[in-house]
Amino acid sequence: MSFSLSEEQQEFQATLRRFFAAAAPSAEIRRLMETDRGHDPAVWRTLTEELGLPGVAIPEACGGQGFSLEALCLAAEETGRALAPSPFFGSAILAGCVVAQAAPAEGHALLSAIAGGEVVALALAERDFDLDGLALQVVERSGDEASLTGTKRFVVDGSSAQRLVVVAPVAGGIDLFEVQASAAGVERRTLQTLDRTRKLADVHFRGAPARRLARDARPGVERGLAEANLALCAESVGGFGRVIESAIAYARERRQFGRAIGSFQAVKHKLADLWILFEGARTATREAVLAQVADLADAAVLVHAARAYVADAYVQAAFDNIQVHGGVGFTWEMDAHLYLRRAQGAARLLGDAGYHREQVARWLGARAA
Amino acid sequence: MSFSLSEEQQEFQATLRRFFAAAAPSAEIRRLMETDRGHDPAVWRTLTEELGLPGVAIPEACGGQGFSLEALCLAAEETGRALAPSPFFGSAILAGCVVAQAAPAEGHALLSAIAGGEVVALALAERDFDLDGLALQVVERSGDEASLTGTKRFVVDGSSAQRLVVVAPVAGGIDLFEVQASAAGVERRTLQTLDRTRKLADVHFRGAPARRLARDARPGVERGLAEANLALCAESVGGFGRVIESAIAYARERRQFGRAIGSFQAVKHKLADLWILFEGARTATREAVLAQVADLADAAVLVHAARAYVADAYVQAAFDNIQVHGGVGFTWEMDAHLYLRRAQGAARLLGDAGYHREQVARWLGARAA
Amino acid sequence: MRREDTKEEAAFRAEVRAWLEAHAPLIGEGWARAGHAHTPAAEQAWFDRCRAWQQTLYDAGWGAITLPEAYGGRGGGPAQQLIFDEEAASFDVTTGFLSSSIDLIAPALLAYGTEAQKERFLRPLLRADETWCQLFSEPDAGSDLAALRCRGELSEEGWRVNGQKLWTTSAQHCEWGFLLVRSDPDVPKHAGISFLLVDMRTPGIEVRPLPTITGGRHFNEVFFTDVRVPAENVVNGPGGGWPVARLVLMHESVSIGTSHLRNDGAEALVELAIRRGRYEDPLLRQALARTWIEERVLGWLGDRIRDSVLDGAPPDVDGSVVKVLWAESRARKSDVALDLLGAEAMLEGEDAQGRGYWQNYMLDRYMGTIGGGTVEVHRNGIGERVLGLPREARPDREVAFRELKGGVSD
Amino acid sequence: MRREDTKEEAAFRAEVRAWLEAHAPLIGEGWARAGHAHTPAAEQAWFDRCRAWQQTLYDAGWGAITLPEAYGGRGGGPAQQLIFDEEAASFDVTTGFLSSSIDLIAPALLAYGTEAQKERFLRPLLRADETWCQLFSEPDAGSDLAALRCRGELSEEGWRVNGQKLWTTSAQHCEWGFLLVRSDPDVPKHAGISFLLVDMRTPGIEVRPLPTITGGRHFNEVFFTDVRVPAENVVNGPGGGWPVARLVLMHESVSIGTSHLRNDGAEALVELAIRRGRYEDPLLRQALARTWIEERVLGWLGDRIRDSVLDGAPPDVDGSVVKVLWAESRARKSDVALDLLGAEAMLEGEDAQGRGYWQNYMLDRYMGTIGGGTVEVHRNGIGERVLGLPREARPDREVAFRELKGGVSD
Repeated sequence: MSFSLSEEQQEFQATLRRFFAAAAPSAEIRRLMETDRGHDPAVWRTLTEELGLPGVAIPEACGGQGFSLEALCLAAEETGRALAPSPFFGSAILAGCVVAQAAPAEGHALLSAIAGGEVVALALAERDFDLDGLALQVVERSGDEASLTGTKRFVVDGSSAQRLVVVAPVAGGIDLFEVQASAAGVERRTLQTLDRTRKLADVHFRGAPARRLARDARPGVERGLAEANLALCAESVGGFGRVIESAIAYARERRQFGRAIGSFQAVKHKLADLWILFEGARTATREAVLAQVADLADAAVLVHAARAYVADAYVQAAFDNIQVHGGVGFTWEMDAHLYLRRAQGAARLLGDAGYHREQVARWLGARAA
Repeated sequence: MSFSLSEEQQEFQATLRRFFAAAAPSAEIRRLMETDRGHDPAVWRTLTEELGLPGVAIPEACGGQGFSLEALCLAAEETGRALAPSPFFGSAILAGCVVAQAAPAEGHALLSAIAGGEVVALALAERDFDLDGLALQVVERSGDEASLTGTKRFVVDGSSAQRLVVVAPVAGGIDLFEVQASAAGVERRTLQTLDRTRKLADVHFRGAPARRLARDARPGVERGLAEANLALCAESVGGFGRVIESAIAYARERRQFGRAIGSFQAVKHKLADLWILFEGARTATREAVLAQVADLADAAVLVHAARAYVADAYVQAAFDNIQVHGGVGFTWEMDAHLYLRRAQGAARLLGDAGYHREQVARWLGARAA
Repeated sequence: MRREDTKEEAAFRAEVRAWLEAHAPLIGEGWARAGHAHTPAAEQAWFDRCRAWQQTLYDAGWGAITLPEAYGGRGGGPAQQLIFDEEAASFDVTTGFLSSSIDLIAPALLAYGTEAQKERFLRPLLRADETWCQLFSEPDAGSDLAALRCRGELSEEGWRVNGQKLWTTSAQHCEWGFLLVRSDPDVPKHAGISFLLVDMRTPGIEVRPLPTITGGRHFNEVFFTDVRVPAENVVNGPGGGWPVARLVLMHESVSIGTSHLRNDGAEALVELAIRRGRYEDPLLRQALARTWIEERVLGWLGDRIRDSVLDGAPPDVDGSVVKVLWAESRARKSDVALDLLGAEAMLEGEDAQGRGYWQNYMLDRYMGTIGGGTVEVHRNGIGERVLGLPREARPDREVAFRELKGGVSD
Repeated sequence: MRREDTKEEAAFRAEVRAWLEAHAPLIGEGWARAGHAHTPAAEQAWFDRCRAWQQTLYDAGWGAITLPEAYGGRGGGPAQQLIFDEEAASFDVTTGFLSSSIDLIAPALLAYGTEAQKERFLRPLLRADETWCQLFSEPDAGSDLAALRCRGELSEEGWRVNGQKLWTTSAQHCEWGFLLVRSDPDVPKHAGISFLLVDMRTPGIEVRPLPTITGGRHFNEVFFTDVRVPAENVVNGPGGGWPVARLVLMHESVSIGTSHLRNDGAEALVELAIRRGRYEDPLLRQALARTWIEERVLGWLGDRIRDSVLDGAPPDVDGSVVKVLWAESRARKSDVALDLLGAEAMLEGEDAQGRGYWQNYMLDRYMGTIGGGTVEVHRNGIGERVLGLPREARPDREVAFRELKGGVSD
C-alpha cells in the first residue's frame, strides 16, 4: 500500500504512527491482550475524539470524516503495523463497512454511534465465513422487529461491543439486524485466540430481540465485506512491513562467524524473497483498493486475489522473520511471535486463502465458459 | 536403493555400470533417441546373451535367471543412471512382471521369449493408467480366442515389440490377452515424446485376433504393476544419483567470483536439500521393495508412497541440476536435459504423483474409518 | 490502474496511432508472434523482417524515440517511447531482437564513444542497416563476467583478439558486435578489460550456433583467432571497458525486468482445463487461481514501473524483483500446465496438446532462471542494492587477474 | 524393515522385557507423555519423576548401558541400548531431559576428564543424584558458538566467572552445569576457550526462565557475577575447552537427529479430517498423504541409523539430513493441520480442537528449525561434511579474539 501517497495521506499516516508508537508499546500490547476487552477505553476515546479514527470512512452526515476506502486502508495499515489494541477493525471496519454498504439510511444512527466511538460488532460467521449455509433462525414479530436464535462465531470485539449487527439468512436471501448486546437472550463468551491481540467471541442468541436494518441485504453485505477484506489486506501489509524491517535490521546488525548474518546467502536470499512477496502484497492490495473505489467490473475478484496473496505472504514473512532472528526470535519476550499469531489469525478471518482462491477460480471459470 | 548391497549385488551393479559406460555413451544415446526403435538390437542381444538382463527376474524354468525383484530393481537403477537405450523397461519389467504375476503358467512361452530377448510390450493405458475405466472392446470367439477393438496409449516400446500383452476390461473384471504385433487389425504409431530416450506408441486394435492369457487377472496385474512401479522408482533413483553427482562435481570445480560456486550457500543449500531428497527417495524405494518381496500387508500402499515421493524428488533434482550448472546446463549438448526429460516422463508413466498419493489417501481413510 | 495521459501525451498517442494504422498490418496475419521456428532459414527470414520494420520506423522518425535528433533519433522522453510501444502492441509488427540490442549499445556509445565513433556507428545502428550482437559471456565468465579471459592485445598494428565468447544471441545474423576483452592481466580483474567494436565479417571469427534445451538456436559460440580490430575501435580507451559494460548491463537488467511482464498463459490454462473436463478438480482450481493471481501481480508491478517512468522518475520497483518473480512464476506455471495435461504431458511436438507448447515452456524456464543473470545473482542484488545487506567478502577484487586461481594462467 | 535380533540380542531383549514388566507401569496412566504443563510446579514435579526413574534404572544396572562398569555403567554396546529403548517405549516411563544430558556430558568426562573428575562426577551423574545442564550458548554466540564472551579468569584462587549464558535447558532444576568460558582473548577464538564444571548452587549464579513462543519454560538465561569455581574443575586444561565442546556437540547432533524420528501425527490428522467431515477434500487428501509419506521416510531413515548402529558401524545417514527433514516436515505438517482446522485454527487453549495441540505445534516448529542448530547451519554441514563442498572463507579464524569486530572489546 504505502507507496505513492499524497501529502495529506502521508501526514495522516505519520500522525497515526506517532500516536501508536506512544500509546501502544510492546508492554501495553501485552497487558491488554490478556484482558477480555483487549483495548484501553481511554486510548480509544482519544483516537476517536482527537483523530476521528472510527469515523474516518463514515459519511460526514453521520458524524464521520467522509474519507474514502483508501484512507480507511491507510489507517488499517498503521494499526496492523503497530498491532494497535483497539476496536478499530471490529467496529469501524467490519460493522462500519457492512452497515454503510447494506443499510446506509436505516443504519444512520448506528454509523453515527460507530463514528462517535461506540463499539459495534458484526456477527457474521457460523461454521465459517461463507454467506452460503447460514443457519441462524429468524422469527418475524411485527414490522422490522424479530427475534433471533442460534450461534454466531468468531465475532470480532464481540465481548466489548455495545451493539451487534447480525447477518441473518431469511427465505430468499440475507437480512441485516441490529441487536443490543445487553438484551435478554444474548450470551457472549470471549474465545481464547491464537492471536491474542484480536478479540473474538461466540455469541449465542436465544430468542434475542432484533431490529431489521435492511432486507435483501446480500449485495450490500458483500460490498461491505469486500471493503473489510481490503482493510484486512492493508492491515496485513502494515504488519508485513514491520516484520520485514525488523528482519532486515537484525540481519545487518547480528554478527556470527565474523560477519553480519545478512551477508550469508541463506539469509540474504530469504530476505530477497520476502521483499518480492512484500512488493507483490502491497501492489495487489493497492490495485484491488483502487479497483473497488473506481467500482470496476472485476473489483470483486481482485479483492479475493489480493486477500489470498496477502494472507499467504504475511504468514510466510512472519515465519521467516523468526527464523532470521534465530533463538532470540522464538522467545516469548520478543514481539515476533505476536506478528506470527496475527498473521495466522488474519489469514483465516473472513475466509482463508484457499476460500478466496476458490472464488477467483469460480470467476475465471464463469468468464471462460 | 544402492546402499547395503550384498557382494554379489555389488558385482552385478558394477558389471552393468561398466557395460553401459561402454555401450551407451552420450553420442550413442542421442543417435538412438532419434530412431523409432530407440535401441540397438545388437547391444540388446549382448545384454541378453552375455548378461541375461531381460531374464534377470524371470523364473529359471522359463529360461530366466530367477533372481528376485531386488535384482530387477538394481538393474533398473543402472539403466536409469545410464539412460541406457534398451527395451528393458518395456519388455522385461512391464510386460515381464505383469505376465509373471497374472499368468505365470499360460504365459510361460511369453516369459521364455522375453528372457530370450524378444521385445514384448504391455498395452495398458487408455486415457490414463488407471485400471478403472478401461474401454477396450473384447469380442469372444472360441475358447481363449477373442478379437480386440479400441486404442491403447503410451505403450512403452510398443513400436518395436513383436508381441503385445493387452490388459482388457471384461464383464466383472480384467482379462489379459496376447496379440501378435504383426497381426491384421493392429496399427501402431510411435509418439513424439518429451523423454526421447523412452519410446511410446499408440496401438489401435480393429478386431485384432487375441489369445487369452488369464481370466480375472486384476489382482495379478496389480501385483505386476506394483513391481513395475518399484522398478520405475529404482530407475529414477539411478537417474537421481547420476544427476546429483554431476551437480556436486560441477559445484566443486566451477569457479566464479574467485571461489568454487559450491562454497556459496545458494548452491550449497540447494545441493544439501537435494541430498536429503535423495536419501529419502532411495530409502523409500528400498523399503517398498523389501515390503513387496516379504509380501507385507501394507506393501501395496508403500509402493504408491515410494512412487509419489520418488517421482517428485527426481523431477526436482533434474531441474536443480541444470540450475546449478547455469548457462551450460541448458544447452542441448549437455546431457542434463535428457535426465530432466526422463524425470518428467517417469513422473507420469504408470500414473503421476497425485494419482499415487490419492491411492495412499484412500488406504489411510479406509484404515482409519 | 492506468495513469491518464497528459494533454501532450494524448496528442502524441493519436499521432502514433494514425501513423501505425497507415503503415502497420493489424494483428491477425500473425508473423510478429510466430517467429520462433527452429530452422536456420526460418530464423533468417524472421530476422530480415524485423530489420525491415526497424528501417521503416527509423525513416518515419519512430526508430529511436528517446535518442538525440543529431543521430536520427526523435529527442523524446521515455513516456513517448512507452506510448509508442503500447500502441504498437495492437499491430502485427515487431523489431524482435533489434530494439533490445539498440537499447543496450546506443546508450554506451552516447556516453563513452568518441565523436568519430558516434558519427560512424549510431545512424546505421538505429536504422538497423548494421545490426549488433553482444560478445560478453564466456565459458568461465558467466555470473562472474569480469573473470573474462578472451585476450585483446594492442600493438602498433591495432588489436589482436584471441579467445571464445558464449551465449551470443543472433551472432549469426549481425554485422557488428561489441566485445569485452582482457587487455591487461597484470591488474585486478575489473581494471584490465577493454570494450571493442568488431566487424563480425573480419577474418578469424567463427560463429557456431549453440542449440538450447528446447532445440532452439538463439545462442551462439563465437571463436576469435588472431582477429584484427582497428586501434580506434576501443570505447573509453584501453582498460576502460568495465564501466561501459556496467552501463550495458544496467540497461539489460531494466529491459529484462520490464519486457516480459505481461506474462499471459493463466487464462489459456483455465480454458484448457475446461476443455479437457478437468476444471472441477479442486487442486487444479487452486493452482490455476494462484497462477492467475501471480500474473496479475506481475502485471501490476510492470504498471508501477511504467507509471514511474511516465512521471520521469526512476523505476518504482527494482528490476531484479520483477525478473525473479517473473522467472519463478513462469516455472510454477509450467508445472501446473504439465499436471493439467496428465499422461499427455509425456508427449511433444505434433502428438502433444498445442504442439507441445507447455512442455516447451517447462524446458524453457531457464531462459528466466539462468538467462540474463541467474535468479541467485539477482537475489544477491535485491539483498545488497535494495535491502542494504552487506556484500560477501570478494577475494578476487584486489589481486592481479593473472594471480587468480581460475584466471588466464591456469 | 526390521533387522532381526541375534541370539544374544534376543536373550538381552527378553531380560530387559522381564525387568520392565516387573518394575515399570504400562502405558495408560500417561505421565511419560503428559509432562509438558507450563507451570513451574508442574515442571518441577515432572523433573523429579524423571530423576526417580533414572535412579531406579541405575540401581538395577540399566542406567548407563554403554558406559564402563567402573563408573556404574553396564559396559554394553549401542545395540543393547537400542534394544532397551525399544522395549521401554511400550511402558509409561521416561527419564525426560536426563538421559540426553547424560549422553552429552558423560562421553566428554570419559574422554577428557582427569581420573579425579571421573571418580567425583560420573556416578552421581549416571544415577541422577546430580543433574547437569549445558551452559554453552550466549546472546552473541548462537550458530557461531566459538564467539562466546563469558569471561573465566584463572588466578591462584581458582576461576572467577562473569558473563551470561542463554538457552540453558532445565538450569532451574540442575545441581551442576558444564560451562564454556573465554579464558584467553589474546589468541584466536577457538583457542581461548575453557570447559568448566560448575556447581549451580555457587553464589553469584542467577537463573531466569526464558519463556518461548508457546509460553513454555524449558529454557533459561543464566547470569554469572564473580562466580568462584575451583581451579581443578577445568576439563582438558585451561584453553583446551573447544575440543571438549566439539565432542559434546557431536553427541548432541546425533541425539537430535535420531531422537524424534517417530514423528507421528499424520494418522491423527487423517482421523481428525474424517471426524470433521473434511476427508473428501482432494486438497487435504493430497496434503495428508504427503505428510504420511514423509513420516514414513523419516522413520525409515531412523531404521537405517539404528541398523547401522546395531551392526557396530557409524550411523548410515548423516544426522543433519534427518534433523533438517524432521524439522521441515514438522513445519509442513502443522501447516496442513491448521488448514484442516479452518476458522477454528484461530483459537487456542480450551476453546480449540485438542486444547490447541496443532496451534502449539505450529508455533513450536522453531524447536526444530532453530533449536539444536539452525537448519541453515545444518545445511552447511551436509554440504561440507557429506557432499565435500568447499567451506566459505572464515575471516574470524586466525585473528586474536580481542581484535574481532563483535568480540569482547566492543
